[in-house]
Amino acid sequence: MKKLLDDPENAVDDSLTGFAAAHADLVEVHGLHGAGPVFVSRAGGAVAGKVGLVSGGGSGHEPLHAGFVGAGMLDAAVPGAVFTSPTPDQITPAIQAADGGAGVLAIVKNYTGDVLNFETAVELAEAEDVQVATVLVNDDVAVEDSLYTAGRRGVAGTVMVEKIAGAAAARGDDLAGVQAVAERVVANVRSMGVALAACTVPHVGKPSFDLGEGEIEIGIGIHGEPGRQRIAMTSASEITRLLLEPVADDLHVASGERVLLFVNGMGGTPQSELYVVYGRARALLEERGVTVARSLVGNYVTSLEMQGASITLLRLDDELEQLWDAPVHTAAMHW
Amino acid sequence: MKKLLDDPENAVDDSLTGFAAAHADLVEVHGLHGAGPVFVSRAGGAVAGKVGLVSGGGSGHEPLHAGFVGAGMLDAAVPGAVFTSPTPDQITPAIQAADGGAGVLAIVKNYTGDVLNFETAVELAEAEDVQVATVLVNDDVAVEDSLYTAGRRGVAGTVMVEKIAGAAAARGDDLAGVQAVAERVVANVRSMGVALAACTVPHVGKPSFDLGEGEIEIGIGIHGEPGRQRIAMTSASEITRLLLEPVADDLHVASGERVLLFVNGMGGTPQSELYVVYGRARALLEERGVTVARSLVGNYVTSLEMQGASITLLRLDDELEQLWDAPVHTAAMHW
Amino acid sequence: MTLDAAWARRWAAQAAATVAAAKDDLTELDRQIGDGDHGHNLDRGFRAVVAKLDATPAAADETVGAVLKLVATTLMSTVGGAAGPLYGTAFLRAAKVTDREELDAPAVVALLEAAVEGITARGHATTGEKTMVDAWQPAAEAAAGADGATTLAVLEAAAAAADAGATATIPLVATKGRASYLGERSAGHEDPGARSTALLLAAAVAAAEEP
Amino acid sequence: MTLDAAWARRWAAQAAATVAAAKDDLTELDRQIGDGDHGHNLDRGFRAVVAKLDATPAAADETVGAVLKLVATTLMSTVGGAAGPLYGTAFLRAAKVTDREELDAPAVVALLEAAVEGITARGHATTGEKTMVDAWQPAAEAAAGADGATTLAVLEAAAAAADAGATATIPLVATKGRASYLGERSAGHEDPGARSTALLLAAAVAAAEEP
Ligand SMILES: Nc1ncnc2c1ncn2[C@@H]1O[C@H](COP(=O)(O)OP(=O)(O)O)[C@@H](O)[C@H]1O
Ligand SMILES: Nc1ncnc2c1ncn2[C@@H]1O[C@H](COP(=O)(O)OP(=O)(O)O)[C@@H](O)[C@H]1O
Ligand SMILES: [Mg+2]
Ligand SMILES: [Mg+2]
Ligand SMILES: [Mg+2]
Ligand SMILES: [Mg+2]
Repeated sequence: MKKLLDDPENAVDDSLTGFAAAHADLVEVHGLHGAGPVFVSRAGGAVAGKVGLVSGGGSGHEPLHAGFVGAGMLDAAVPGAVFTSPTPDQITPAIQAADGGAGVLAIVKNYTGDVLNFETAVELAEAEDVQVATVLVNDDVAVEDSLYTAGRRGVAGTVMVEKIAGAAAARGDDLAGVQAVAERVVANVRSMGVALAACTVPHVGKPSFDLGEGEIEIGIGIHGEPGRQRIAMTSASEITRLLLEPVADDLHVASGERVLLFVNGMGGTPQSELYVVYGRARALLEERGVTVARSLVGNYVTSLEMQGASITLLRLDDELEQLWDAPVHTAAMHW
Repeated sequence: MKKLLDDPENAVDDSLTGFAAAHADLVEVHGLHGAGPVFVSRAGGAVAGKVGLVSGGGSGHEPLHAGFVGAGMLDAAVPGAVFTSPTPDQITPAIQAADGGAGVLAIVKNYTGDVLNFETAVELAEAEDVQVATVLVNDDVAVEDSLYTAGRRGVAGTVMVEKIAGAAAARGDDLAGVQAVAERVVANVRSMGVALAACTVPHVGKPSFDLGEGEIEIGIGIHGEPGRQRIAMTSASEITRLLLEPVADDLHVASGERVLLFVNGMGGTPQSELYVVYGRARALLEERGVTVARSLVGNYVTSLEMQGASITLLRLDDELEQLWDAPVHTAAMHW
Repeated sequence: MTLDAAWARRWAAQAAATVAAAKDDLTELDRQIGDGDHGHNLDRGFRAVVAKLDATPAAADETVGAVLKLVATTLMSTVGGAAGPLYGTAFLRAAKVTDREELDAPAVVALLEAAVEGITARGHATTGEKTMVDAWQPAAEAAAGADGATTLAVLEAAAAAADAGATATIPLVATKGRASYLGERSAGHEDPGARSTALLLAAAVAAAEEP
Repeated sequence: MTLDAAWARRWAAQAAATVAAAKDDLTELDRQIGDGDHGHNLDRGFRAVVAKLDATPAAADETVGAVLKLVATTLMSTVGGAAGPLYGTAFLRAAKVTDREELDAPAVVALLEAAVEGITARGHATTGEKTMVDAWQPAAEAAAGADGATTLAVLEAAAAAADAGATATIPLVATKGRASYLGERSAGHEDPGARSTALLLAAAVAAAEEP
């Protein structure tokens, strides 16, 4: 394992130190180097009268979530240890920092750890008189939503939820309104991912899972956990088909509908390959009569340096399209 | 080698196909799939009366250069085969497409191949009555600029040249003016990079150079070529020092001066590590009394999925700062 | 041998030592069917617990519950992941039923039952889902079944049952937690949380056996 | 054996076959001290040359120069990198001095000297810098020195000298091209462009020896 780190135990803090310095115009990072519970909030504090947006989860998925703190998106983000949900004592002050008096929406990816820690944190924040609503993101079609799993995971579709709910909050929707928009995104977004090579958690020092030279993992999560199915390496066209079809089928996207097509890199795959997948996915959608009205291609929800990609589809309507297009100014998304 | 590609021989075309579809509002891609010489131009064509900006080079460095085509930056980009300079028959029509009647500035990274192919292309374009000026980017301090090398290479500093010259062209400077600004950036920008792991060119199928598990290459270029020096793996702080000091020394950056600090990822290194390097580099600069007035952190000039990073410093003055801040709207840079 | 507050403090210290020694093994179990952080997370938590206890001198009339509450809140705020809130809740509920200076055999049973209730209330898992419940639940049952035995024997029965329960998770297919995403592929691996539960209860026994 | 336009076409075809066969070896040389694309680039170029020649029927009075010019422009527009313009210019300059239907021995010398001049005019390298000049220059000199020999013998002398020149680049430290960035570490490896030059001249001989 070769990584640009000093002590792997301090990797998250050291990285946030650089992040805070590079983006002092956008964010404030609290609690670094043992000063207290770590969380990231918007520079200048909560916006009075605006619904606050908070998200969080294990580190190692950068730019998610801290890279999305800023105007038009999140008001606070809570990074846990690498691939480990943050704790309530981090989340509660982040919720408080995001509260501009209009309440806070917590955007939680559906993982047992995230859900449990946010649950406790929300209870504590409510005890401090902050009004909190929660939305659970569970866009990963690789996982069956059945009695036999912890339910679908939240993966790359989280970016769509954060961007669009952020725009709704920025235009002045109240807490119930922002929550409703966020839930509409959740209801209309689906994803699935593939890993060509696993990543290595700094303090573990060996790959999150073992994958042979000729094998790939279909249906991976973003927490360095193995996928649903291991198959032999194949072409980009075939891999795209294996990801796109379950996503499109599960979303029941019909001919004539408009979608946002998001090809997300897991961290270690070059952009050029992501565009190959994007091109193939778009062609498959066009074959189905689906219009790709908006696009996003890049590393937004990563698993450290994992090699691979995920495909996300969001069914669009005029309002979601407008909210997607609305201005955003964060470290990782800016238009 | 596992890559999200179909036929490695068509990797560049397949990727550009996706790129063109994803960014049809920004770019037009010409000549794909055997239709003719491949180049990328601004959607809507050249801007009348504005100096056109063209750059190009081997593919595999995405988002450089095609990702920087758009308002406030490049008017055309010319992607060669992977790590191979494009040919004159691609470059000449790109220059013509970029010409809005006020002439064209060609931004060329200093590599023998790039220089020779652009030379011929410029001659051919001039024969077609386009006024062309050329600026050579040679920011890589890892290479000695002596009789005993092909001169310093152009690496990540190219982004600064393209952004700032693009802003000068956008504000209406004439060809000589844009060229002068570009040359001022070249004179004030220096870079150096490190590789933790080599990348693999798709059609070659094995790593560009051999690097042991405990070794790193200091002073790498961006063309998958090995570096200047091989050393044992060490900490982020030490690696940052080994890159930053030669860069700062060569630039003769003095206490009280302002710089832009750019930490560039080579493609396969997670963003979190880039921010660790950024934090360390910034601290070293502050020790020298240098003010980091602007920052850029991310994958902008890559070598496929190479693991590593480079550090670039640009000495700023009021004008360069304003031009850096000026609006830009391209696939990879937008503010 | 009395199960008093000093025992509870020794338990925490023993647990910290055991987890530190087993850290890599637990992480490796989690790497197989999870995300490879369980050992590391628990180790971070129990190191914080030890630091917290060291910084909190024992009152003369300290209760077992007071110690367990401190363990609970520290785990909650330092472990993260699924295990943090689950262990946190387990110790918090256990603290609530042990607000006394010394535990007898029925109190040990009550402690374990409260822990199980806390975990299932938070995590909604039942036995057979390949989670820490598969260690805690048999432990509580074995304790309850060791009717009339000494407190130490009750504790020993619980620890032995937890150990067996952890081993018995190997063939199971996970239906809760991160391992559930693997479906059938989760079979053939021991659940890391069940194993760490067995280690924690073994530490309780070891702490009781100390002079 | 006449060195006419048909020979020039056979030369191009032979070169294409040779380069295709040596593609991986040339790329491996370039991987050692460059960026690992030389064999691939040349192969792409010569495949295009063959296609272009196939699509361009020979005129009855076709000159050697006409064929070489076609080779030159095709290489220029398909090879890219450093080698594209350098080989392109070499063949373009060679075409200029071979605008006749058949070459005699002095014409072969002129062809080689024009090629060398073209390469050095574009690349500013001299011998000893570990580039293709280290194969072309001795080739031209050997041809000039093979005074009074048959045209075939002149060509053979050139090819042999290019081969020896390529081998002699092994100990050199590069001061031009991408290999120069490696400094001292470039020593101990053969220059890929010098090796491909030797292959191209060997192809010229083979084409001359064909019926
Ligand atoms: N719903 C649940 N109920 C009980 N225990 C659970 C549940 N989900 C997960 N666990 C336990 O948590 C353990 C994993 O803990 P840990 O690795 O720290 O968290 P994470 O899965 O968030 O990385 C599993 O081995 C399992 O024993
Ligand atoms: N300035 C130069 N003069 C002559 N030959 C050169 C020069 N620079 C490079 N070369 C030749 O080009 C070869 C490399 O070609 P190639 O790999 O196709 O280009 P690139 O270096 O752009 O990848 C070198 O082996 C060398 O023989
Ligand atoms: Mg975890
Ligand atoms: Mg090259
Ligand atoms: Mg885990
Ligand atoms: Mg090369």
